[in-house]
Formats: sequence, C-alpha cells, structure tokens
Amino acid sequence: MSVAGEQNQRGGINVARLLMSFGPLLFLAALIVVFTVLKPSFMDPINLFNITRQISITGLIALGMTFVILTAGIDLSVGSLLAFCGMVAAVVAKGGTANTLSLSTSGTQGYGWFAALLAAVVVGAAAGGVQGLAITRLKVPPFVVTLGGLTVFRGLTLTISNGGPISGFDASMRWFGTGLIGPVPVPAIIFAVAAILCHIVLRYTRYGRAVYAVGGNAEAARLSGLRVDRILVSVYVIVGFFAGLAAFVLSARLNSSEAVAGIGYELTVISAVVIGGTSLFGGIGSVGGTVVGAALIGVLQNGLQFNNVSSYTQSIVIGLILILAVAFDRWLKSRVRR
Amino acid sequence: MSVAGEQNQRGGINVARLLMSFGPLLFLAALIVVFTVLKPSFMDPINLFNITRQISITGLIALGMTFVILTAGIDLSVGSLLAFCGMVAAVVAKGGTANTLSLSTSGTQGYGWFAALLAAVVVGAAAGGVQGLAITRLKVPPFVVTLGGLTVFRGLTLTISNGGPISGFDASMRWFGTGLIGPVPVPAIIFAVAAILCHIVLRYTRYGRAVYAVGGNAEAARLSGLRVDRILVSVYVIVGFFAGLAAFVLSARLNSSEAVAGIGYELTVISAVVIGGTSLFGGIGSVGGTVVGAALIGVLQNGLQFNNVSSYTQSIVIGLILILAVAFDRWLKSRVRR
Amino acid sequence: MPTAEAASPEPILLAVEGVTKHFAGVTALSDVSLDIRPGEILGLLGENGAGKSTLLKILSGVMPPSSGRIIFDGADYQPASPQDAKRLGIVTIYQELSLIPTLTVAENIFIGRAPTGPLGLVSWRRMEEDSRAIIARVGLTIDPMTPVSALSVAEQQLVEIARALSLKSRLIIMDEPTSALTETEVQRLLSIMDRLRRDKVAIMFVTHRLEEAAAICDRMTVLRDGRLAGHLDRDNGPIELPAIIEKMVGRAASELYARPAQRAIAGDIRLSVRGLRTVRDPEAPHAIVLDGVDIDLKAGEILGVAGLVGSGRTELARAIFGADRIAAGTITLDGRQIAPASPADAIALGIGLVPEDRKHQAIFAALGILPNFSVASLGHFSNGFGFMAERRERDALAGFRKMLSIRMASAEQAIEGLSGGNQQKVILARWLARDPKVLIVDEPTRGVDVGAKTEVHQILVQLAARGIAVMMISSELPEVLAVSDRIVTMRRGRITGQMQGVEANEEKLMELMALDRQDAKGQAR
Amino acid sequence: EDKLTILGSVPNLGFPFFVHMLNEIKAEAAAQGVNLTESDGQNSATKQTADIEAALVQKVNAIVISPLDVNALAPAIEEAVKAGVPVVTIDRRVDGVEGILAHVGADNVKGGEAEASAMVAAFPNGAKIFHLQGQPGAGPAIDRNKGVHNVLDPLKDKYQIIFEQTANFARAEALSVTEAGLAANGKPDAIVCANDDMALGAMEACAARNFTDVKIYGFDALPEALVAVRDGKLAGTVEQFPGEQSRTAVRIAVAYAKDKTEPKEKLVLLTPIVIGKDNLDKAERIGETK
Ligand SMILES: Nc1ncnc2c1ncn2[C@@H]1O[C@H](COP(=O)(O)OP(=O)(O)OP(=O)(O)O)[C@@H](O)[C@H]1O
Ligand SMILES: Nc1ncnc2c1ncn2[C@@H]1O[C@H](COP(=O)(O)OP(=O)(O)OP(=O)(O)O)[C@@H](O)[C@H]1O
Ligand SMILES: [Mg+2]
Ligand SMILES: [Mg+2]
Repeated sequence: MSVAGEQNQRGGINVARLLMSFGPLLFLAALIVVFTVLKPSFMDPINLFNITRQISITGLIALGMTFVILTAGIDLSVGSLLAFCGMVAAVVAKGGTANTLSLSTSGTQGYGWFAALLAAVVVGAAAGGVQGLAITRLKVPPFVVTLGGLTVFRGLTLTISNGGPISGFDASMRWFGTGLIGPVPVPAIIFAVAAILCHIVLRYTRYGRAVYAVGGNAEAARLSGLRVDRILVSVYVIVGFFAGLAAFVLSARLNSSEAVAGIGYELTVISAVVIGGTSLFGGIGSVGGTVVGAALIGVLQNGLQFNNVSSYTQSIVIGLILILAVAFDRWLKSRVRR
Repeated sequence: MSVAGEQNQRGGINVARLLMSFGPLLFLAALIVVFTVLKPSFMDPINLFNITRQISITGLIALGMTFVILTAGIDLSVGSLLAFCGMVAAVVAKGGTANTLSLSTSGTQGYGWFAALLAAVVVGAAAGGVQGLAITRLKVPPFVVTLGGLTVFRGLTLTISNGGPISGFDASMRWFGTGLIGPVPVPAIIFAVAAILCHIVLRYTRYGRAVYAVGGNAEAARLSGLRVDRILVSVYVIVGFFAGLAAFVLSARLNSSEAVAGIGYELTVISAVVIGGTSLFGGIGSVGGTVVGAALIGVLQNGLQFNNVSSYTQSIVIGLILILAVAFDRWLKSRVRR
Repeated sequence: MPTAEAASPEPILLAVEGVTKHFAGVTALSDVSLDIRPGEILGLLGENGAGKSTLLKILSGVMPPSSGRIIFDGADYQPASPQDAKRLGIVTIYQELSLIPTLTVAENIFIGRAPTGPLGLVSWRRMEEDSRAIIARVGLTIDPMTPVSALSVAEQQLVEIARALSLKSRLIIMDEPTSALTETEVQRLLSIMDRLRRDKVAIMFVTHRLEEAAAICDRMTVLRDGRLAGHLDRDNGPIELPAIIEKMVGRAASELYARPAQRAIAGDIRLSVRGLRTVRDPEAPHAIVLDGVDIDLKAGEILGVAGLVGSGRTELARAIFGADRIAAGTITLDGRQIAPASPADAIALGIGLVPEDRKHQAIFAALGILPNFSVASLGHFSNGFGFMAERRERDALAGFRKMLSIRMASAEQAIEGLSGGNQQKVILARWLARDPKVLIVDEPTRGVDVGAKTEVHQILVQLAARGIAVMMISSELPEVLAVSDRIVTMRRGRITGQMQGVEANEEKLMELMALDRQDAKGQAR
Repeated sequence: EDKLTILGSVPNLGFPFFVHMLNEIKAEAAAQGVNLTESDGQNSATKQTADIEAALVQKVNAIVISPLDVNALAPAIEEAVKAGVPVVTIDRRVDGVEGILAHVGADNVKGGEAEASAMVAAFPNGAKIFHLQGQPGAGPAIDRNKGVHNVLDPLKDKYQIIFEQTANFARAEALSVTEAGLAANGKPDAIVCANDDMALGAMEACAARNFTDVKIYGFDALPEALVAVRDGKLAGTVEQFPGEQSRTAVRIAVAYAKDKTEPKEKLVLLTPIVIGKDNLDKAERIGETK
C-alpha cells in the first residue's frame, strides 16, 4: 500500500540519486569514524577482518532474505533452519550422531567436508522449498508458514542431536570457518563472492527482474505472464540454501554444531535487509544495501564491545541506532527528491 | 497487494458466511476433542481454567496487536515492553529497587497495587506512543521501529533491575494474578472483559471504523478526511497499554517481575492474531478471531504438556498445527466462496 | 473508416459458445456466445456490471468459466493462466491497470522478456532504447527509466497500451483502454487500432464512450445483465448510438446524453482561488506544478475544467482539497480565507473531492459497501459517545442506493465485488452524504456506463441546484459540454481560457486546451 | 596508563546468576587493581566469540570466561591461547584446548546429581517426581539433566519421573507447565527444577492449588530462592559458589598476567552442595537476602 514513500525513484539528477542510495552507507561511514576516534585501534586490520568474519554468517542468510523480502515475503525460520542444517552437516561430517562430543576429529568415520557442505545446502534448500510450497499451494501467508518452520526445525534439530552439540571436525572442514586467504578470513570471502553473485542475479537476469516484479505487484506480474508461484517457491529455496551455507560456515568456525544455534537470527537478518533499504512491501531493494545493512549491525556491535560499553547500554544504543539509521535514510531520500 | 486472497468476502449465503468465519473455531473444537479423547481429564474444569489463565497474558497483548495489525502495522517490541512495564510496576509496588528479593511483601514501603497498575499501563501506553510517533513522523516502518524498541526496552529493563528480578507483592496486588471470582481466575476475567471492550470498539465505534479504513487503504483514508497519523499512533498506544496491563497481571501472578520476562512473546502474540484470521496487510480481521487464535495456541501447548509429550516433539507438532490451522481456514473460505 | 470489403470472409479466430460464470451469489455471465475474425474490431458493450470484464478475463486465462466452451483457431481453448493465453498470441489490456508500480516503464514493457546481451545478462541499455521507441508509438515522451508509480493514470494507461502493442499478437483484448485518456490520445489509439486491423489482428474493444465504438468497430456485441442482448453489424449500414443504447439498457433512451438546460447562475462566489502555486513534491517529481491559478466558483454552478493529460487539473483539485502543499496563493471560501493543511481540514470546511484514481485513492477494496460509504461522515453517523448509529447509516445508504440506482447485493458486500461504475456511485454517495458546500469531482464518470453516466450528470445538476458549488474535471469533452454552466481550460499548470457553457463547443475548447502561449494566463472570474 | 586489563566474559547477563558472576569478577578485579573489559555473550556463542576476538585486538592481558558452550567457544579460546593471552575458565570446563591456564568450576552434572540425591534423601521410601528441564540444547540444561538422570535412572522403580517437561529456565513457563502437570497427574511428591526461576514458578503453581507440601528443588542458590528456602517454600537449591569461582579465577589470571605466577592447581573444583533450611549459612549470597 504505502509504496509511494519507498519508491526507487529514478530519473532525477544523477548526483542526487547516487547520494540517496548511499544513506545507509553514509551512516555506516559515520559510525566507523566515531568508533575510530573513540579508539583508534578499532581500525586495526585484525579488528576489521574480525568484523567481516562476524557478519559473514548472518550476512549470507541476509542475501537470501533479500530475495524473499523483495517478493514481499518473509522468512522467520532461518535461525532454526541454520541450526538444523548445521546439525545435518555435523552428522554427515562425523559419520553419525555417535562419538559426537570429541573435539578432535573422529578420523575415518565421517564423509568429509564436501559431503557435509552438500548436505547442509541441499537440506536447507529443500526445507525452503517445502515452505515455499506451503505458501503457494496452501495459501498460508509466509509469516505463518515460516513461524511454523521456526518451531518445527528447532524441534527436528533437538531430535536428531538429542539436545546436545556435535563437535570436532577435521581441519579441512574447519578451514572454511577459521582459515585465511592472505590476510582475509575465508568466511568473509565466501560472503563477498555470494554477494556479488546475488547482485548479478538480481540486477542482470530475467529471473532477478521477475523477483522484483512479483514483489512490486504479484497480481500484475501474474497478468503479465510470470509464473508467480514458481518464483515465490524459488526465493524460499534460495534463502534455505543460504541458511545451509551459513550453517556449514558457522559449524566450521565454532568446530561444533549446536542445537541452540541461530536463535533470534531471523530478526538480525531481517534488520540487515531492511536497514539496507529493501522494502518489506516488496519490489524495492538491492543486495548492496543488504551488505551495508549487515556491516552496519556488525560494526555497531563490535564498536560498542570495543569501547567496553555495558551490555545493557549496548542493547539500548543498538536499538536506537537501528531506528536512526533508517530514519536518516528516509530523510535523505525526501531531501534529495526535492 | 495480495489482499485478494484474504478478502473478507461477505454477502454470500448466510450459512456459508457463518461457517467461514468459524474456521479457526472449528479447528479449535477439533483439537479439544482430540485432547479429551487422549486424556479425558483434559476437560477437568481446573485444567480448562488453567488454560484460560495461561492465555490471558499473551491474549491481552494480542487484543492490542489486533488493532496494530488491522492498520497493516506490526509491533515486535511487546515482549520487551511487557518486561519493562512489569519492572516499573514492581518498582512502584515495592517503593524502589531496594529490598527486591523478599518473596513476601515489603509492607508499608510500596505505593500499592493501584499505583503499580497505573504505572504499568501509563508507561506501556507512553512507550507505544513514542514508537507510533517514530513511525509516523520519522517515516520508519513499524517493523524497524518496534524491532529497535524490542532491543531498547530490554536494555532499559535490565538497567533498572540490574538483571535481577523484583519479587514479593502484597496480597491485594497478587489477587489480580492468582485470585478467583467464583471458580474463574481473575486474569481470565480481565482478558474476557478487555476482549469484549475491544470488540465493541472495533465493531461499533467510529474509531474502530477508522482503524479498518486506515488499514484497508491509507491513502483513501487520508483523502476521506481521516487523521491517519493520529490513528496510527493511537494503535501503538493501545498495544502498549495492553502490554502494560498484561505485565501487571503477569507480575501479580508470578509474585515477581523478571528482566527476562516476555522473550519471544511477540511471535506468540502475532500468531494468535494471524491464526484468528486478521490479515497482516491490514483492513481485515476481528477481536473474536484473535481470542480464538489465542485459545488455539493455549490449548495446543497445554494439551501436549498434559500428555507429557517430549518437548522436542512439542515444537514440531505446534509448528505444524499452526500452519495447518491457517491452511484449513483458507481452504474453508475458498470452498465457501465458490 | 469502414473495412475494405473482404471478398472471402476470414475464418473465425475465436468463438465463445454458451459461456456462463458464477461468483458467490452472483451470475456474472449467462450463456454468452460470440465470435471474432482476424482483421476485425469487435466492440463489447454493456452497462456497468453487464459482465464484459468477466468475459475478457475468462478469455485471457485469468479465471475459468463455470461452463461453456471457447474455441481458438479451431481448437478447444482452456487457458489455465495468462501465460497460456499469451503464448497463443492473446494479449490483454486490463481494465484495472496491471503495471508494476515499483518498476520502471522500460521494465514493465519488457516484463518477462528483457533483452539480454552476452552471458544472457539483461542489457539495460537496449531495454531503455527499445522501450523509448515503443512508448513513442502511443505518443509518450517520458523517460522510460521512470518508475511507473510516478506516472499519472493516463500515462500508465498509455504504457499499458504500448506494451500490448509491442507483443506479437493475433487477438488483442482491450478493456476500457480509453477511460483515462483525452481526445488526442484516443484518436491516436484509434488510428493504431485501424492499422492493426489491416495487419489482420483481431481486437476486442470495451468502452463506455459509444462514439468511439461507433467510429471504430466493425461489429458490436452487447451484454445486458450477463446475457447476450444482441449483435450489431456495420454490414447492415452504420451503427447508430440510439440503437446501441437501446440494446444496452433495454429501453428506448431518447433523453440520454441530452444537455441539461443551462441554468442562470444566481449564487455568490463560494470559492475563490488566487495565484495558486505548488512546489514539486518529492514523492511525485513529475507532477505538474501549478503556476499561478486564479479561479472562481459560484454557489449553484457547475464549473467544468477541461485540459489535456498533464494540464494540472488534478493538481488544482488536490491543492484546494489540502491534499498537496501549496507554495503561494490564497483560497477563499464564502469570503473567508482558508488554508486547509490536510484533507481533513478541507472536509471540515465543507469541501469534498472524488479523486480520479478510484482503486488507489478512493475505495477500501476489502471493506464492505457500508464502511466505504460512511468513511467520510463518521461524525455524522455516530452519536456523542463515538458509537456508530448503524440504523441511520444504513438508511442513508439505502436512500442513495435508490437515488443513484446502485446495483449491489447488500451493505456488507465487499466493494471490490461491484462493477467499476457502481463503485463510483458509492464514492459519490460518500460525498453526497456530507452535503458539502463545494464538491470537486475528478473524472467522475471514468468507467461508468452510459446510463449511469447520465444519472451522474443529473446528480451533479441536482447538487448544483441545491446550491452546492461543483467543480468537474473531465477528459471527455462531450461530458464537459453537457453539464457545465461555465468551462475553464488548463494547460501546463495555468488557466488558458474560460467561457460560458452555452457558448462552448469542442473546437473552441480544444483550441484553448492546446494554447501554449506564456501569456495565456487567462483569468477566470 | 599501564594498568593491566582483563576480559571478563559471561554467557548471558539476562540471568541473575551471571550478573552475580560478573559482579564478583568486577569486585575482584577492582581489588586486584586491574581494568576490566566486560562481555555479555547474550546467549549466543558467536557473540561471545566476537567479544573475545575484539578483546584480543585490544591486547587484553588475561581472559576470565564462563563459556556459553564449551565446544562452540573452544576455537575462540584456542585463538586466545595462541595469541599468548592467559585464559581461566569458570564454571564450565573446555576440554581439548591445550594451554588453558586454569579452570575453576563446579560441574553442572555434579550439581544435578547433588540435587537429585537431596531429593532421594528426603523421600527414602520413593517418590513421584516432576522434572522441569532448562532450555533444550543449552549447555547447563543438558548437564543438569544428565546429573538428575544419573541418580534417578538406576532407582526407576522407587523414584518415578511422571512428568518431565522443559520450561526454558523461565518462571512464567514453569508456572503454566506445572499447572498442566498438576492437572494431568495430580500432586507429585517432589519437583526437581534445573534452575531457581523455574522452581519459583513451580512453587507458585503449587501454592495456587494449596499443595504446600510438595518438595521443590531449585538450582543456583539465588537470593530469592534462598529466601524461599528459609521460609520453607522451597526444599532446597544447589549452590555452586559462582562468586568464589569468579574471584578465584580472577586472582589466578591476574597473578599470571602480572608476573607469570603459575597457579598452584590447574583445576580448582568446588563441590556443589544443596542448600536446605538447615545449612542456609553456607549459601554464598545469604547476605543479600536481608
Ligand atoms: N471477483 C468477483 N466476485 C464476485 N462478483 C464479481 C467478481 N467480479 C465481478 N463480479 C460481478 O460480476 C458482474 C459483472 O462484472 P464485470 O466486471 O464483468 O462488469 P463489466 O461489464 O466489466 O462492468 P464495468 O463496465 O463497470 O467494468 C458484476 O455484477 C460484478 O459485481
Ligand atoms: N512534460 C511532462 N513531462 C513529464 N510528465 C508529464 C508532462 N506533462 C504531463 N505529465 C504528467 O501529467 C501528470 C499531471 O497531470 P495532472 O494529473 O495534474 O493533470 P490532469 O490535467 O488532471 O491530467 P490527467 O488527465 O492525467 O489527470 C503528471 O503526473 C505527469 O506524469
Ligand atoms: Mg469492466
Ligand atoms: Mg487528472
């Protein structure tokens, strides 16, 4: 309904357009400046790489969530699905649920990192697909289906792991979470590559444009001959895939898959997407925005921790800044348009 | 946008219309039958009153959430706001944060239940109002503002309570949580009265009409002379008020206000509203539906616990049934329409 | 422009045989049959709610018929979705605009078939260039990279027409493509249709402007209450309007479209606008900016406002109504200067506005007719405690239902189930219930059938007779001429001329509407 | 300033137990004259890991941590060890990481065993038991559950768990779960809870039904629970001496950071005890109940 205020206005002056799309980016830059002034070691490359590694998990899921939200959908199940895929990956990597507590790898028993990765993304994509079908076939709103999924996947995770963690993967798997290429953490590289691919898909493929169309007006998209239901299912497959990928990276990083992983991630992930300028009403948004949104949250958390702000105060500040970042973006857009 | 599928089609045959609006109710009835067959003592009045008491907390908030969702808004902050208001009520009831641990009342120090109640609802309504202003003035979407609120109010709660609970209220306050009128628990009565009032307001007043209009088409509402912004702010005030009321009842019931109260309530509350047939796109829904939705969730949880179903399985079953309940409602409506 | 007399008739392209369609409680179509051949323009006519759009939606795969058979190109045709229709070369322009507001004009035109470059990636450059050429065919010169949400209704309609024309098609279905257009664009469209006819494309054309239909259609099929009311064929001589109308409404209609007598205007000046200017609104950057408008409106008069698309008529209405911000100028109501900051203020002062974009600005689609009707008069229909006086509300609605002959099942029926014309009548009733001092109606008969149109005209005249000052914006000159006591013309945010209704004719108005002198700041007092 | 800085990290400051732990760390750090960087894991292993990483960048001199999850935090702790920062773990022991300076703790499994044993002692002739578990999948929930079952499973015949549900460590949930349990199964003899919050919730449920003689056991020895024990409303609660653990850990860490003093023992284990009415004075936080 109130799309008007969020329209991706084009055709104005170019500089204005540029500025406008940089609202969250400007805000991010300001945050970085503030934190650096407060404590110059914030800019230490190690810290910056820490931040990139920290945002890569929720960032990956946020990429998939961007597709979903562009269609005016939502996926609340991603946190639980992350835990579920992580557990599946762990079971595959360890060759079963037995011998799960050893921190050192169980050697010959497992099926190796590739099988684990494959299992995680396939299970994630399949779970997303099932939810997508429930949304399109049963006509249940995404909010409800994925809220159900949130509960179901958590229950499944606890069931297969019997509540406990599964720990201890071999070095080749752990590399995906803890390795470096040059000075850059592997998770950050995975995130960057995935972001670029997603950007290309959304901006330069027919499929990507169809995603925008469905989100802009599903009925009109249908009348224009798009297979709306297939596209809707596909975006849930995509976010599921990314939840699986993120789960693999997280398990590799923590050397452990936990049944309680990812609790509350859905809100962080959705925040990243929305702060990045993607409209919850669909049809408007970009991958670049999501990356900036994820970075903004990551920098904020790291910077506050870095300055030893008490955790209660952290909550308050983070909440306020989320609101302010979006408000600033809106304000900038309204200014620039005049 | 995709409202078409959710339209509150009226004017068909009357029986059909009746049936249709009873989708969730039929589902609820079926659940009750199943649980009674499994364990006849489920129908024991004690248990039924337990259920009514249990749903009254989230139910109260769900009443307020119905207003919000009818305007196509959402409030994710209710769980945190509940904790915040509860803590405020406790501080008022105990006359400060000192001497907070005694389970028996601190006697003369506090300001009594009425002041505590007043404080809770005023603070709740004010907090809601501030969020409403942020939504209408700063043009930040409700999802973002209240997500920020979720974090901010939790931080504030932890700050005033320093992480701990505040316990021990006098009998007059505790009565609101644990008392009975005849055989009926007081919280259930409060919930019932509130539900009836909300129903009357939404169905029979000018204000209620305006809420539906704003949710149905905000632009048309503005051009019809409604003060859209005021109405939007007002619904957040209402949900805040109910969060405060629920907080008071919860504190009275537990004889304690905890900083961790209400975590995750937003999803339960929104579920209740949506299962009850209120559209997340606004303009369609009813208080009756919300009450049924809340009851459905309450019966489900209680029934599964009653049968000592393992908590892992409970998660799975609850998630699936939420989806099925809404799917059934949709299916019924589509059948009745043809 | 009669068709070249075909020696051997083309084989039938599409035949509809005994199609029936039921909705919950409503039979929209009942045993309708018709056919169309390549190179033929078939007019589909009927009153509001006659079932025209329903039939077209069945043909374009949006919904299945309840019973009946359709044959396309000699084969059974049962489209499951719009794609199926599209694949066979059946292209539809829907009555309710079906563009995607968040996407650009170019993307809307190339939806699902964006031109791709190397690697199969979308080529934005080619999309922009190609779409610029496509929209130029219908006379649009806007930047194709503009988002559709920034366009006026008329421009959106043109984009939709352009898109349909750019698709390879054997049958084009047009459901009221001209309802938002002014004369110039209509003429352009008609000539395009004529060209398509020569290329052996079949066209089904729905309009409530019967002159258009008479001018372009080879044959006409008329629906009445979901049933076939008859066919009219040009082979048996030119089709006359009265004949169409008689078939549509089922009675001889002599006084339809008759020009109501011009009344002597005795009233005082009720609304006076001086030097009205607006600023560019960031939300609608392409909107016309008013550039010093002066206008007077007397009690009891109907002031017609004519102009081409984009002349700023809608902006003028919205500015007076407090819906847009005013940069400079004064508005005086009954001698008192007013400054409505919001529609609520304007309404409180006794001003009403029936907006041009019914779907987005007027109706609450999912709500019942009753709340749609009373939303602007909640104060009037409620008691001192804020409770709705539903009895009073229903009685009032029943009164207007009779007065405006609104076809509806019940007050609870969702308004989206009504035909467009009946929706419009409900919106009119919304404002009549307030008994305003000034009523501004923007395209009041868009999509309204000929019978109802006359009714609306009569209603406007009656309102004026009660002393209400009516300002009527319309893109249909015959309508402007039929009801206006006085007419002003606009162009580019300025008033370019005015005349008494009796003096006016289409030629004079067209000339003023096209007037482009900078000094054309005509005064309208 | 060249004062030493240590990181004190706890799993979740939403729970009073860890608030107390961090407060004690704070107090001891002040006593030792070192700066403290505080970290709240906010119930997320990734958050706690990120906090450690941030601290390493800031070159803290030592880390005192109660890990949210011993497996998931292992890589971060390993990183710290590799960076040459001494790490002392509290409460939950991380196996498999070489080079941790010391561990000070009281095993949750042992605590669970102590709790169940106290219950068994109170009912020599057997009992019908409700068991309220913590948040599924959370470390302490798993360990405490294991401890309880270690004791009760061999005694199945006499000590039946007739109702076993999670209440997610939360008081409100414990209240409604217990209500359901009471309605379904009638009055039990004892309710064993995985933390004090749940015990206090169960207590309210029993009070509402006037089942005042049900023996309810909690865990953590929070002041509020101690008051309830004193008033005879709770039968007991498990004391793991988190304050003592924290202080000891800080002392060990600071000593090493100052002049590489190796701790006398690498493993300091405090035996958890069950606080009942009779040994309230043993409770670490009894002073706070006044
Ligand atoms: N989705 C629907 N549900 C219920 N009734 C409908 C629906 N769509 C159309 N109708 C009913 O079917 C009848 C025919 O409607 P239709 O839209 O085909 O009329 P139309 O001839 O196109 O009218 P107009 O000239 O006003 O566009 C009307 O009575 C309308 O109320
Ligand atoms: N030169 C132009 N460049 C771009 N857009 C234009 C131009 N001229 C007109 N328009 C379009 O015309 C619209 C403004 O027309 P407005 O609604 O004010 O006039 P109107 O006379 O009521 O026309 P309409 O018949 O469309 O309602 C704008 O939304 C704009 O998109
Ligand atoms: Mg129609
Ligand atoms: Mg206009």
